[in-house]
Amino acid sequence: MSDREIKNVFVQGAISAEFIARSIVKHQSKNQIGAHNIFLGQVRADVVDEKTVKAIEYTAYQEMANRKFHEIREAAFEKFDLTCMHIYHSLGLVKAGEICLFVFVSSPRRKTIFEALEFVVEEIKAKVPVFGKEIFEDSTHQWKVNT
Amino acid sequence: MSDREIKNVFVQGAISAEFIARSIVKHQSKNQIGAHNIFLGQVRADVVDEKTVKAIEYTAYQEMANRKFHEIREAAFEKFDLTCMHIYHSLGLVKAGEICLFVFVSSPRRKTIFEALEFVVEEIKAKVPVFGKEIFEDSTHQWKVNT
Amino acid sequence: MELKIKYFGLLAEVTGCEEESIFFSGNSISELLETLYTSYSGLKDKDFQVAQNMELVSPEDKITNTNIVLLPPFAGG
Amino acid sequence: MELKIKYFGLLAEVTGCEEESIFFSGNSISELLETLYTSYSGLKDKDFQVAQNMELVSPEDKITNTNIVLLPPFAGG
Repeated sequence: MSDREIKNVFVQGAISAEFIARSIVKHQSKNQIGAHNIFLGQVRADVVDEKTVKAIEYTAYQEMANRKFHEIREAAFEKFDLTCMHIYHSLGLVKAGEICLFVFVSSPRRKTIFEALEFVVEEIKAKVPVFGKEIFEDSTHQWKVNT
Repeated sequence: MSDREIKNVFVQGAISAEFIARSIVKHQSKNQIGAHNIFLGQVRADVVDEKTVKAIEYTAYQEMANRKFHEIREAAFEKFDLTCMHIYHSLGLVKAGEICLFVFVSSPRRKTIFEALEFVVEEIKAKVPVFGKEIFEDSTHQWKVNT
Repeated sequence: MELKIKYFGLLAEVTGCEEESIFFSGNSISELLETLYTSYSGLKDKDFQVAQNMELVSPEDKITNTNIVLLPPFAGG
Repeated sequence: MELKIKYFGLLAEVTGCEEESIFFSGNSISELLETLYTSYSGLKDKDFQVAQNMELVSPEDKITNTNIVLLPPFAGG
């Protein structure tokens, strides 16, 4: 584990395309980067028993979640030749079609980033205590479970 | 091979972050999408014999290239469960730090998109007749070769 | 000793609270769970994990912190 | 027959032109390459591929189109 400090990964509400664009622009001064790989998780309007999901309300055990995000970051830098990595996750209400997870990895060369991004996303899904309440159009709900 | 028409993948000059953001926004009405994966190729300021690359000038055998991009698209839709896919490649001058390739795949579920994106990017690198003249700060050049 | 128990998501619906203090005289996580099942029988058939010191723990682990957190299945991303 | 030959990238630098028409009486790609090597000896030690009908072809393939394209190594992305 390095000395890098634990950052807050959470943002309130959906992650906007403008936010993503600004992140991309910030990396254009890093001239040694040759390849970026971006994962975006988007809330699906799933249909369950004829009811459609209209939003997910995210909560988290934030202190542990940020620590887990940090451990995943450190493990990824250890395993893969990355120039940088950024992770953002929503808290609160995110509507169907909106983005709730943004993972951004960059490297001088492309080969490493595909594997790195998949590693990071799978680790997030498995290890980070984030909870999702799927809210249907009639205001009933069910709890999302990652598969 | 399906009936989908052959599109023009090429754009003049660098691909902007705003263009990428607009592509993301367009997919927010597709409520069955749960995961996006984006690859961005960025021009590296490589140093060769103490000279730094300041830009790449891209040319292509455009007719064949668009046909190859189309075949790669069709093969990816055949192999993977994708909702949509978009490919854009620059022609002409792209400066170091700017983006020259944008590949965007989307699917209801995440598992398939990592493999799909890597497949598409590797196929592009191997099969599409695009040529890159790496221009150094002193205006000399060398020809880029994919590895 | 007095423990502070936190419940997230579905589990807070089952217990009707997000956080509570309880007096507990046992040693292990499994003993604590038996105590909680007595108060909230609805917890028994729920799928959840227990965290202590921001790490997941097993039923046989000893209690080493006065803050214990019950976590329903993860749903990030 | 008259063939139109296109040269891309580095190859256009070697030949000094991007496109030319030549009269050619052979049948195969390899025979055409021998002819081109006579005009442009610098082509011989270059790494390139040949396309016909927008597909890559081998030296032993027959010429079936009056447009033949010489492609240097790909550098997309």
